[in-house]
Amino acid sequence: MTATTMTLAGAINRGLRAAMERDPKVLLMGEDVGQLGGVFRVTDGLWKDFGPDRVMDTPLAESGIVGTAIGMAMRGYRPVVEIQFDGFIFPAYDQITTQLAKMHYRSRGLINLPVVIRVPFAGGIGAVEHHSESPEALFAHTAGLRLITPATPQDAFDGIQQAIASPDPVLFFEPKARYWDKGEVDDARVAAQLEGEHGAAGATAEMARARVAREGADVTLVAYGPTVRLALQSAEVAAAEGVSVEVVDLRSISPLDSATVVRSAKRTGRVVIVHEAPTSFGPGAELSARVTEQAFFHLHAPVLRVGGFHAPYPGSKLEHDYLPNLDRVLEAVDRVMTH
Amino acid sequence: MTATTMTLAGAINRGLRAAMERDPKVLLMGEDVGQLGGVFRVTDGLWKDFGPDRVMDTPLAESGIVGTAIGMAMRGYRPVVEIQFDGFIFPAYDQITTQLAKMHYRSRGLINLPVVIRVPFAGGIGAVEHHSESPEALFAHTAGLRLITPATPQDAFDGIQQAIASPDPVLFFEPKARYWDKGEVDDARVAAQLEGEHGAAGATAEMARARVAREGADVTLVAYGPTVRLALQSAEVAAAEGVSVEVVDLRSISPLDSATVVRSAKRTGRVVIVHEAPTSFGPGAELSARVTEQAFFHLHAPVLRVGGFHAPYPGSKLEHDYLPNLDRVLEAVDRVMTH
Amino acid sequence: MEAHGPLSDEGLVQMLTPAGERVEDERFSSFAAHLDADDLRAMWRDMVLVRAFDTEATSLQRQGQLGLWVPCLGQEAAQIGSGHALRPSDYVFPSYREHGVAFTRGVDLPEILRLFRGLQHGAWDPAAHGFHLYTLVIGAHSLHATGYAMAMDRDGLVATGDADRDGAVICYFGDGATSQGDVNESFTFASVNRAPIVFFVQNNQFAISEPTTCQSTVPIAQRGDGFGIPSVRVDGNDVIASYAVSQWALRRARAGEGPVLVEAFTYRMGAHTTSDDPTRYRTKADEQYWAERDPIARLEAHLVSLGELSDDFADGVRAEAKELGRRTRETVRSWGKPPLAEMFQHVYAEPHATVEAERAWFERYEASFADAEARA
Amino acid sequence: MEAHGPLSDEGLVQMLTPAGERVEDERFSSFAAHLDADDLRAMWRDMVLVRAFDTEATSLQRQGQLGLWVPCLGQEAAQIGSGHALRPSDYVFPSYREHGVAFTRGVDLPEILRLFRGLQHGAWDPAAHGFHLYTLVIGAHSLHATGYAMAMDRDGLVATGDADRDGAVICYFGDGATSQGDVNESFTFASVNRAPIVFFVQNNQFAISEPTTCQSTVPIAQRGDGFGIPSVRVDGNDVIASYAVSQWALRRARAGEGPVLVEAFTYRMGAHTTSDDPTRYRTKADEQYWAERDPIARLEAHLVSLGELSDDFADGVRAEAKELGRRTRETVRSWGKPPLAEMFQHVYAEPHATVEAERAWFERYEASFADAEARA
Ligand SMILES: Cc1ncc(C[n+]2csc(CCOP(=O)(O)OP(=O)(O)O)c2C)c(N)n1
Ligand SMILES: Cc1ncc(C[n+]2csc(CCOP(=O)(O)OP(=O)(O)O)c2C)c(N)n1
Ligand SMILES: [Mg+2]
Ligand SMILES: [Mg+2]
Repeated sequence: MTATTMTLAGAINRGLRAAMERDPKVLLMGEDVGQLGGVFRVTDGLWKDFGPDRVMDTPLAESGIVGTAIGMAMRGYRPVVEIQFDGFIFPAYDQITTQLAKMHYRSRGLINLPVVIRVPFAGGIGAVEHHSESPEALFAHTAGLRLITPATPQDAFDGIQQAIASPDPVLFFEPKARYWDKGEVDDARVAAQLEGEHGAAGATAEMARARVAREGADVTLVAYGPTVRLALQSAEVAAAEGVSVEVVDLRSISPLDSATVVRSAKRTGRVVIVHEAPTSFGPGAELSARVTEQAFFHLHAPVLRVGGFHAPYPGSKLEHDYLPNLDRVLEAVDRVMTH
Repeated sequence: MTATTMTLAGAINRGLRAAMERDPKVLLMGEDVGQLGGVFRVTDGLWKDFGPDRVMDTPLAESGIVGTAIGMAMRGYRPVVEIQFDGFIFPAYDQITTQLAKMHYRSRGLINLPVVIRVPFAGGIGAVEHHSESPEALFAHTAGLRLITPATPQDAFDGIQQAIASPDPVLFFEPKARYWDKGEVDDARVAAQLEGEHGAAGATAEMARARVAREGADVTLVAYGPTVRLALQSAEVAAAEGVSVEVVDLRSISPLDSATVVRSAKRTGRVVIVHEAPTSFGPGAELSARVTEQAFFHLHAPVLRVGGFHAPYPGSKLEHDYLPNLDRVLEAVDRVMTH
Repeated sequence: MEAHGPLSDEGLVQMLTPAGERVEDERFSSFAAHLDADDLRAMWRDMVLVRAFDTEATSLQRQGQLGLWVPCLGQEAAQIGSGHALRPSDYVFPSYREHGVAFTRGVDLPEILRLFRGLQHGAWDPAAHGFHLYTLVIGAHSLHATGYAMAMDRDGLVATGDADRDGAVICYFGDGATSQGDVNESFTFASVNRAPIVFFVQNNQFAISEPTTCQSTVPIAQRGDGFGIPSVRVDGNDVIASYAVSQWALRRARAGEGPVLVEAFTYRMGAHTTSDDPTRYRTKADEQYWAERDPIARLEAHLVSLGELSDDFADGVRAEAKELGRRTRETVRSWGKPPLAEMFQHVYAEPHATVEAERAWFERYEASFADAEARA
Repeated sequence: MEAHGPLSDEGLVQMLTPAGERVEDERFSSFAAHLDADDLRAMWRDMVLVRAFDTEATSLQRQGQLGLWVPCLGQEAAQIGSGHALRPSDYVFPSYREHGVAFTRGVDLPEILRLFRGLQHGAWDPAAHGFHLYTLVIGAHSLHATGYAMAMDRDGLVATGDADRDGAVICYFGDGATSQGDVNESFTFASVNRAPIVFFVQNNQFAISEPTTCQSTVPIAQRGDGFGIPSVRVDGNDVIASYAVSQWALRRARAGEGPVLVEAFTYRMGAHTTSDDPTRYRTKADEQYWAERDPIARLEAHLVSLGELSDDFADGVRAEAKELGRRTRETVRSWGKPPLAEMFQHVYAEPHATVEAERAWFERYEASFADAEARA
């Protein structure tokens, strides 16, 4: 094992590089991903080292980027598309939901589309409109897509490679406010997995699993991507107040590893879900519904959700009031603990 | 009161005509809505009577249709856009979610966009791919939009006029399999409402309310649009088996009138939700989560959902197995009744 | 017809007049020069068979055997002409009306009906025929075609030095589709990547009920120039001209000279689909005018005038057509309902927990009926 | 520069050379013939003020007073030239870099910074200025502009018979935006509706780091022709030519003669935004080349050569610029945090139960802290 400290953005960069070295069919596509290295520099250095044929600066058209990536995937390429910001994925919505998601089914399994769509997402970085959104629920409802989101450099490094190796289309949501968080990365693990007996199948299964990020007995606190750090902080504070919080990092939104959450819920009897996406019709709704369906008679309290409000993401001066924060998570933990 | 029997499609046609007569700013736009009267003939006769300036056959481009409708609404027009089929709304997804939904907020209330988007939706008519989808959850998550769906000719007639009168953008989902269902329509009610004291405000409030379609004591069965008839049939069969089922027709998906459902749930203690949309991350998830949050200690059983599967809508030979049907609804009713 | 509008016949390449007279075209004649009577007879045969199939499918729909049918009636010359210019090394992205092209790619025509009977959404093996599945979302496939062409280029299949090995993509769509953002984005991607692709627009003068004037104020072919894509308008009811122009375009693309836009000006002689009623939006006179320009009759007249259509041959083809009709009927009627399990198959390539859970539930649920029946 | 590529200077209308020499253009000179020295000085003043504001905004961003700034440095001539051709009866749809145009529409420049300080998403009353809000989703506003123009036409504001009353829409976007589906769909809608709209592309040669060659293989202006929209290329660093061409285009549109596409060929002298680092993708030499074509210096040289820029006038404008800078700083620093309640305001025009419930919860929640504090 060779553990190195790196940022989450750096881990994605290293993961992309490893994938490109492993498989010459891996291509990067997007706006400014080449010479500039992307507006967040996630693809930094790759254009220089792999050339413009493998790191392609595309025309400014998201539908076109995803649509041509589909065509290239039909010839065996594995395009990794960057959408510059969450709020700019919607021009590609039709290509993603009616084409990318459905081609495998439409072709009765004859066509695989191993396209990865990287989406820097969520807020908290003081950006202007359309640069802070959490659109994951708008994709999780569509069958045929996988959605994963890393919360740590290790998961970022592993996840991007698993996503690329997967024969299914994967939306890879990168919590941009966590890009500069550092962590240890063991770069041998995913390599062994991909080169191992189960290869891409194993990697696909692995990336779909939730992770218990902290054990606890009283409340199950579920988070993913941008809110995992907040959940861990909340657990810390709650512990000081005598409440033992188990933190589950979902890692995958589609499939949703509700089994891991249900297992935890059956022990704790109390569940709080925290995400940046608006609560109403958000990802937490599905998890809440499943946990209730499957663990109803173990619950001491209703599943609670802490998320964004049913309002457009506000100007950045208000974003920290709009987003879930420590106080709001603890308030929900308190509420479930009253039962 | 002047009650007339008409089909649901006919009721929308009459409602459009009434709205166009009431307000010269009301325009119809879409593919084939003019001379042809729309592929379902919902706009039949209107081109002839109001002329091509008010019933506009547009270029074949959904984003363009919605985008230009936004521009016209900025000058005080009230465009009613037809999307030919549910599966073809996605090219307009960016215009709907980043522009139509957010302009009022972005302009701090200076700009209203009273655009109505009519979407014939849901399945059961033996159609080819993309012609049977239920994408409502993909819009309900976005603040700034209202979503309503009628289940009866009366609600269709009233709803389309309320939607047009509302200052907010409204997605009007038309259950196409129910287009030919007949019912009595009182055409005076909505006229009185719109010309009454509260005018458009009252109409907007009214269209947001759920309706108890049948009273019952043991189970609350929630449906909307295409599944209301199925819910009523299920209630009938259950009654014969001694189970008293209350049927709630949501009518509005955004806002979701969860208060009406919660009220019912507190009485019955058991809730089943039935919709055609895929269950996973579907509309029922939000309702389930809210009912559980708000009525947890009144529930005898977990809220159950009956919906489409997490798979693309299948070839029409399989659609009646994919869609919720009487057996599946009754199975869920039985399951909640075991507690 | 507007003088300079999208329905004018300005600049149309023609090699066969409506009366079946062969005329030369300065730019394109050379691309059809090698066609001999056998080639022309083969094209005529293909058009006749495709029309027979098309007619049979319409009547199967009327009999309730199909949910829907999308006839290509009247567009046979554009499709068979371009289809004959294709080679196995090329790849086709059809829209949903290219049954004629499908035939030239070796797709067994009745198989197409699986789609329209509601058995499945895709009905043939695209790779086996170099013919992608139909795409019903207007224009969406134009981007796939462009990406596929870019990938062919990368794969060294273009401008190989051996003109017989080179390949290209051809992408079909309608006049209405040219309004879609996706199609215009394809033009940009194809142009800046110099992709080996031919965009083949069948301007059949309608998008359902809307005439082409709803989509453009100028001939559709003019669109290409604005993207730096050379364009040409061809009489799409003229199979020889359609062939020649496609040859030119494909050779250019295969040689690495970049994309081309071909507008084949034709007429949808039938309804948009079996759900459509064209009497609501066009006149009998218009239909009559175009009936006189029938692409099959035109080639037939030409062959007859050359003395190259023997009764034997013609009768043989007509018998083949009849047999195809019969086989189509029988094939369609032989199809049962697909197994329910197919609902859950091929949603993903690898297992997905939600699908697996729902499948498991469904199997238990189905089994419960079997159990109940067994007990009864 | 490619001979015929999108970065060539093929066909550029020019009336002022980089050295400030006035030259005539056969087609367009007449549209600038009425400009006198006062007019030119007014344009110079506007450019100087806008640049001062722009510079101040960049430094405020550096000081942490703004989250982001999007400079229009180098594009002043295209913006002020076209802006001066506008009338109150016209309506403008900017992209997000049109601070110069905003100024000509009477928007108080510091107000723009509300957006970039993160106070709100829209910062002025669009109707009051005939100047729509900025749109950050590339190209999305082009359709709104087209629809707005269609509505002006319906409202009888076009070709009224009184040229002074007629109005039109002008829509600004960049070279990168021309690749977006929406922009191309606008062209179609504008063309078939003969909408009174001028599409004004500022080709500043970059979409962030990507040169225009990533978006097109031919000059952007050529795009219009493919949609039946007359197009013209103008030197966008030449304020007189930009004015003249805009006059031509707007008069045509106002007179009901339909849409026009103007490509103003210019150069983004600064960074894309304050988050950008142009040294990663372009050379000093390139920047130097364009610095010598600075639009303000060019007009200044012209005015000086005419003896029409007195020290008094120039000093006065420079003082105004300084004052604008000061006022900008002070205004920005004076802004407090918006009230939290704004999160829930204007989500809908009429009450929405979900918003109301969340607002109520939030108020109780906020109040609980106040209570806790009061108790403490
Ligand atoms: C995105 C989308 N919008 C609408 C439709 C419905 N629709 C099916 S065919 C058609 C007309 C297509 O016209 P054209 O492109 O000219 O092709 P043609 O059918 O004439 O061959 C329309 C509007 C669709 N399939 N996809
Ligand atoms: C739909 C969309 N995709 C991506 C972006 C990110 N983005 C912001 S500006 C820009 C480049 C725009 O280039 P151009 O249209 O030439 O305008 P310029 O900034 O040069 O004025 C990009 C890619 C965006 N705002 N919207
Ligand atoms: Mg057509
Ligand atoms: Mg630019």
